[in-house]
Amino acid sequence: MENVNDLRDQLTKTITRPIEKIVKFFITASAFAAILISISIIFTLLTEAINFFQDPAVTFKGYFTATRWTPTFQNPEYGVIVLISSTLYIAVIACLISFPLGLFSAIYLSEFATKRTRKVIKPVLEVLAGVPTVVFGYFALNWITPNIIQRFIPGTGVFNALSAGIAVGIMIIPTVASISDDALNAVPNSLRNGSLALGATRRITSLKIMFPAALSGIIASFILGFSRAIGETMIVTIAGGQYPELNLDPRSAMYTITSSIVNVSLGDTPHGTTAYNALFALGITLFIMTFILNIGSDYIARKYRKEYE
Amino acid sequence: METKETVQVNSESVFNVTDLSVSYGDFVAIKNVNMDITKNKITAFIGPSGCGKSTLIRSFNRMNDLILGAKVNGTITYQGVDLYDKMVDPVQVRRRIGMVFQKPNPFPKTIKENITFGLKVNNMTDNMDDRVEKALTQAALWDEVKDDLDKNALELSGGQQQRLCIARTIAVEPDTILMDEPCSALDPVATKKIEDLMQELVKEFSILIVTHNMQQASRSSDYCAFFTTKTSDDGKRRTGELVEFNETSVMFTTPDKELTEQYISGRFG
Amino acid sequence: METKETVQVNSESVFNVTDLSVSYGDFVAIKNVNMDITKNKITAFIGPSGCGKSTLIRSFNRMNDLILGAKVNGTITYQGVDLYDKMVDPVQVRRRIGMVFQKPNPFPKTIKENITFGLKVNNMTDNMDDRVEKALTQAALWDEVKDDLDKNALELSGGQQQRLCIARTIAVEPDTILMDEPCSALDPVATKKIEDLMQELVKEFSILIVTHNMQQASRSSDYCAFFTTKTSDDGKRRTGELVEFNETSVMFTTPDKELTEQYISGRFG
Amino acid sequence: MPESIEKNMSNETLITGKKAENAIKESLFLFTLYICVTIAILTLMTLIYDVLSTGTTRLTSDYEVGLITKIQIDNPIDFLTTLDSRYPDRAGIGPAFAGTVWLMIIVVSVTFPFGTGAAIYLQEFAPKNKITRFIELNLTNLAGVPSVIYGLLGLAVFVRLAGFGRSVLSGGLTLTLLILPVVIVASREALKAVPDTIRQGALALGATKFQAVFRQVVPSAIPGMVTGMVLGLSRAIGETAPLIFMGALTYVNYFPDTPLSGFTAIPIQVYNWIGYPQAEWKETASAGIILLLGLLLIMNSLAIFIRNRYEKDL
Amino acid sequence: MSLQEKIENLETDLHLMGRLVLDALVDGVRALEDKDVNRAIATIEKDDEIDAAYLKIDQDWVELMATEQLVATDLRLSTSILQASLHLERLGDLAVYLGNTTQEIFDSPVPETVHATVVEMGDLVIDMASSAMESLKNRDKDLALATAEKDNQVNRLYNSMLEEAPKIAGNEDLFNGLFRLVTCIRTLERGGDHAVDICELTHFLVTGKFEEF
Amino acid sequence: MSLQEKIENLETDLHLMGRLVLDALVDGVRALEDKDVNRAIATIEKDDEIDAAYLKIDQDWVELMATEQLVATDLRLSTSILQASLHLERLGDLAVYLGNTTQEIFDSPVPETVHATVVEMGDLVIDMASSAMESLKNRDKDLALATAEKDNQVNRLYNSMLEEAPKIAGNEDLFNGLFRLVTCIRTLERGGDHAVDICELTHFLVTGKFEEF
Ligand SMILES: Nc1ncnc2c1ncn2[C@@H]1O[C@H](COP(=O)(O)OP(=O)(O)OP(=O)(O)O)[C@@H](O)[C@H]1O
Ligand SMILES: Nc1ncnc2c1ncn2[C@@H]1O[C@H](COP(=O)(O)OP(=O)(O)OP(=O)(O)O)[C@@H](O)[C@H]1O
Ligand SMILES: [Mg+2]
Ligand SMILES: [Mg+2]
Ligand SMILES: O=P([O-])([O-])[O-]
Repeated sequence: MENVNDLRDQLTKTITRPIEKIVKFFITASAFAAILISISIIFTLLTEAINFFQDPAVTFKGYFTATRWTPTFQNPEYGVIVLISSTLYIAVIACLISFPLGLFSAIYLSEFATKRTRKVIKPVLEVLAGVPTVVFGYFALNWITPNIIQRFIPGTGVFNALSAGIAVGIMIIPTVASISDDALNAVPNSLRNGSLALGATRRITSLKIMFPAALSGIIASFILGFSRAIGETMIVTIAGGQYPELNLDPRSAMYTITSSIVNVSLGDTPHGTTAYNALFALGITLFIMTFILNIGSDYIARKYRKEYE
Repeated sequence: METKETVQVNSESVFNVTDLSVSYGDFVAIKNVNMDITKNKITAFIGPSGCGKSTLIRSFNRMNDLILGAKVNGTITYQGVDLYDKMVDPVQVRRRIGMVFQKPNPFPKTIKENITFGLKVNNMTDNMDDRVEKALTQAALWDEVKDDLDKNALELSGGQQQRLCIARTIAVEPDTILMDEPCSALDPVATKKIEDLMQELVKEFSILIVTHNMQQASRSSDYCAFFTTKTSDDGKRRTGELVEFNETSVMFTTPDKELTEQYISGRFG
Repeated sequence: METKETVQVNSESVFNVTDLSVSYGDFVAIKNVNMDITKNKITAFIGPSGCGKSTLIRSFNRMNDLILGAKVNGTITYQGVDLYDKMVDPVQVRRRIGMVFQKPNPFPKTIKENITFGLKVNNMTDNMDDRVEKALTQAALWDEVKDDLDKNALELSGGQQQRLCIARTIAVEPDTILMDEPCSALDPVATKKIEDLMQELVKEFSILIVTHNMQQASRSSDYCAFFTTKTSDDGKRRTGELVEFNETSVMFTTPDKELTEQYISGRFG
Repeated sequence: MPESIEKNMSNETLITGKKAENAIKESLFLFTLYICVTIAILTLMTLIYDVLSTGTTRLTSDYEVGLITKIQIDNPIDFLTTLDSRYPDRAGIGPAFAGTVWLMIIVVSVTFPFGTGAAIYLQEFAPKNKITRFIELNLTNLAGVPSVIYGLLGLAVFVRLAGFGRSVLSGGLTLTLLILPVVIVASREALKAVPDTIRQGALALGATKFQAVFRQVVPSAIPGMVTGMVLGLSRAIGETAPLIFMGALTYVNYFPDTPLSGFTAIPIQVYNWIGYPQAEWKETASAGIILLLGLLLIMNSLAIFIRNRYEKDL
Repeated sequence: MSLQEKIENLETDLHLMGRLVLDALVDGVRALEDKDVNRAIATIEKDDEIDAAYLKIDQDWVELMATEQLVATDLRLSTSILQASLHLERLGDLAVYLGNTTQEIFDSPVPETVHATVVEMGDLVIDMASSAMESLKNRDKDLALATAEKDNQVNRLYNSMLEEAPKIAGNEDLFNGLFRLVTCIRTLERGGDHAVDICELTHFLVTGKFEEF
Repeated sequence: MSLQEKIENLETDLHLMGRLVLDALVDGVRALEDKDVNRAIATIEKDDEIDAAYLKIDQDWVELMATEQLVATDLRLSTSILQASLHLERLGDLAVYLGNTTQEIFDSPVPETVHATVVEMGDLVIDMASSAMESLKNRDKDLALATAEKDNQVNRLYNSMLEEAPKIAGNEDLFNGLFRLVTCIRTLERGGDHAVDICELTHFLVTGKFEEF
């Protein structure tokens, strides 16, 4: 039997390695870099946006009440309401497409598909999720508009909100389907068995048990999808056109926040001009909108995840 | 309910299993099972892991239908009706033959809704409140939850959850309750409660229970079936087989088969 | 190893626990525990769920340090050294006092790597192959895996995985092995193997085991500690307490406390 | 009740039941689901078919690379190496392809260490306090910030503030910022998927926290982290909007040679081509898209491959 | 049936058997006292019932032990029941022996003193057996101890009888009766021991300790 | 210790106790035969050892039952061990009684025939007890049955003895010895029963059935 003091010596010797300290410092710094990114986003957007509002031509009131967005015109008007309404308009179209299709696809995948089918469809949806938006834009412009919209709804222009909305919707389907599917899959299989064992049919099981159990996850997927639609840039830039006035006709072109940002920046606006600053004003507007949605989605998703942990 | 009370006295059989085999694809999980399950008795299935107990018990209410590739050969008749007849609707079967699972699986709804769900899907929407109370009372849970029927079922303790699952199963008035290791996720105190409950329920229902716990089988069942895995001569296929089916008291004092004796006295493998 | 062999004969205590309480934040999980754990014996902790058995056993190798908010009051001395002395390095403590968990948790690496990992972090890099063989042999696993040392440990059966976890624990030559419900994820056959193994290991190590299975405690331990949860007078706080600590044979034939008797004979709660 | 009657009752309820009525509802429901899935899948098929049918002609026909060299090429690979052109049938995607490769190299070399490092810190070492929670919230939010906003950020910070100008470096760093949150989140998920029992097992053997993390947890999570990295990259490859702010849209007909060179990238080039009104450019744009999708497919397959192997292990 | 019920049933069965045995003992002693052959036959016939009760207890006991794990008081109780049933069974044999003896001697003369002593001892054993069972029923270890002490009386009577017997033996006609009664006395002495053993069981049940009284 | 080992130890202990009891019986019978007071004292002294063995078996048995759940053969074996130990203990008492008797009669004359019969019965009981333990050890139910049948011989001897005894009684000097020996005979008859009971245990162990032989 060893001596108590020997034992104490053994138990108290602590090893320290400098390499451990260096690595730890590095990874800690990396994590804090995330905060840095956020701060710089807000900081840059804010400073330039403040500059924007300092231009006498721009008024806060005008920003929210004017009905035209024409920063590069001779008499620029900065009615952001035009952009916001277009953005929401297209986003709503996208949601009308993507929510039912995404959700039902998710229900099919998690409740009805055989393992084999699932193995095929799931990656296909994932690939769909990875298709660059510029491709969807091309698709909207060169296929949806001529082959669907213009064929069935005569009088639509080459650039129109409907086509853009549909393309955005298609783009979001995988997001909605995949997150909803995850939510449904996170519901323990035992609930499904429990319901079936009570004599419920599969339809009732999926609608009355699985769907409610996954509801918060599904809602989170909807919110996230909506946020994506709002922030989507290339599709609306390519296929949505640039109609800078307030307008609610889906057949006509519209001007979303994102496409106006892209267009203004394409116009080779020199640094410091009001048009340049307008970019950032729009940026912060968009940032706030998506920020609220993202946080909301995250909050709801977290809440439901707790239930089964 | 009245009909059942009168039937209760005679000890006829409720299931007749003849030459039953269940396979998953090419793999025969359990084969050549022949047994008669007696009405209003507790029949326990015991045996080493993987011998096909769960597979077998799932074939009593056609839960195996839900598993891809699962195939049942042979016949199980339930009160004279072949459960695997083409005309038989598995959904109806499951209403008559309830099932309780290994892990308590209450729906993430209120206590009451957990019970009314089964009632609704079975169109038993009359006197729902009475039925809820009756089921909870039978499951020995009423007193504990009667003031909290609108509480989320997930807030109950594990043992209470399992009793709730039993309550929702008996609410739809099945004849038989299948239980696949219903206590393995519970501590001894909760286990005791479920076992006591089983003794109450067996007066009205026939109970089939799979258990890993030999003590549980010995102390709470009337009949006991011991299964084991036989390896084929070439050592490739491992198939579950019924070794002995006997009264529990006989099985644990004077088992017929050497293998049973080895298993129940812990000298197995 | 030789020192241990010689020590084995006398039955001195390896841990002295004095007035131990463990809290999580404000919540006192277990309090006022006093016990001496005897060397080269198996000591079992039993009691209803939530009475703090896991909490207590984790404080023997300072695994509680890893839990946020866990706070240990009172003293545990290990062979005379206060384990919670500020100078004591928990990493060193854990090397001397090994732990085996409820679910087998082999690293997702080869069988061999599972064992060499512990050796490496403890700078026991000489004769690694011999050490691996010895540990596996002691854990009664060598014969089953000696030809597959490079197989992924996750391909082993549950019982084998648990024995591998025991092997990697004893490979670093601890004095004591803590086990928190080591068999609860295993079937009876695998459980039997682990219990047999414990009887072998106790010749060389002191063993502390938490178990829900009263039979397991009764058949395999030398000493037995029974804990329960006491509810405070206002019914708000529930704290674990040691009710009785006794030789197992005494505990199960003539327990000192009425509460113990109720628990072990299943009349609890 | 006599036994025979009861038997009949069971027969009745078990066999005739309400199966027919149920069956109609069931199949209607299932039919709806099928339709939805089919539409979702079909659109993708249409998209790909459309792109392929227009793009392949451009890729397979023989053509001359007009202005620069007079070589006759009959190999679609050359589309990758030749420069852009004012003539749709001669336009190659060379500089854009090179730009994309440059971008990827920059993105990987910055994202991987920072992304995995941050993930390891947050998942394994960070104390559970408000700051950590704040960082986490930040990350979730950053992952959802529209890419144009990263473009604005890159414009303000890298192009102007840091003075990198409208260069491939600015572009790469902007894309890095864009996918960093995604990679961190994915890497964290990979770490989270490593069961806690592994950590405890290592610590219980007397490993230090550092050893437990870097010798057991991280190696187990590496496949998941790599998968996350690949998926992040594939997102970066397809990004268009932020690069517009980096001047990538201006006519760039040379290969970037330093990090500070101007550049263009495949999606930008495609966007550019889409913008031309002449119908022939559609073919060229489609060819670019085929290339883009091909790259993505390869990366996705790689990710799926790694993930499948990894899932089998754990 | 719950464990509790099973043990209770077993204990009830034991005490029913106890009653049977006590009845048989009373019958046996009274038959011997009164040289009542009918009662003797009744005593002997009771033995089948006693044996049946004994077998049932053993059978149920084994079933109980096979299906339940008993510990502490439950275990001690069930052990006591098993052991006590064996003692009762042998006390039943004693009653039969008394019955048999009655049949052998009813028409022969017996030495009065010896006869009286046998009856006295018989009553003593009945009393002891009854108290012993009582102590077991009530977990009354004081009663058990008091009862066990009565065995001294039995032994004293027995020894004095053995001293006496040779002296009485004058009349050869009495010899048959005398010898028969002497064997009864020996048997009764053993019966006292069985009662004491049951008292020991009470002690074991209450304290968990095996001790020879 | 594993369950297996624990039961084996218990069984070993039982057979050791059996040896002790058999030795005591042999000593007792031989002492009586030879009127060997020293051997008689030795016999009586052995009883403490026997009682100790008995207590240990009971104690270990309770511990075993408290800590392990026994079923089937294990359970039947351990039950048999417990019951057999009780029978052995009482057989030990028998040996003591023989020893005591020897002390009482060593210097008095005894009727030769009765003396011889007692010894014969003693040897028979030794033989039966030994075979009974043998049958238990070897799970040999045929031997058990054969052994149990030997009890008829004991009973025959006993009954004939009881018929004989009154006739012999001529010499008053012999009376003391005679009565003492008669009680021995009664005790030995009971001893035969104990051996039979052990045989029943063998039968139970092997077949699982309780049956009266
Ligand atoms: N869905 C399935 N597909 C393929 N094989 C399966 C499936 N379910 C079970 N098996 C196999 O069938 C055999 C029997 O499994 P089953 O689950 O019925 O055993 P069990 O006796 O219930 O075991 P346990 O006691 O571990 O629950 C096993 O070899 C198992 O691997
Ligand atoms: N990390 C933790 N934080 C807060 N409370 C905890 C934590 N771990 C355990 N507890 C609480 O401490 C008490 C004791 O828990 P512990 O896990 O030690 O019980 P146990 O006896 O091991 O129970 P079981 O038998 O269910 O494993 C319980 O009330 C539990 O809820
Ligand atoms: Mg199973
Ligand atoms: Mg625990
Ligand atoms: O019944 P006994 O032979 O022990 O008197």
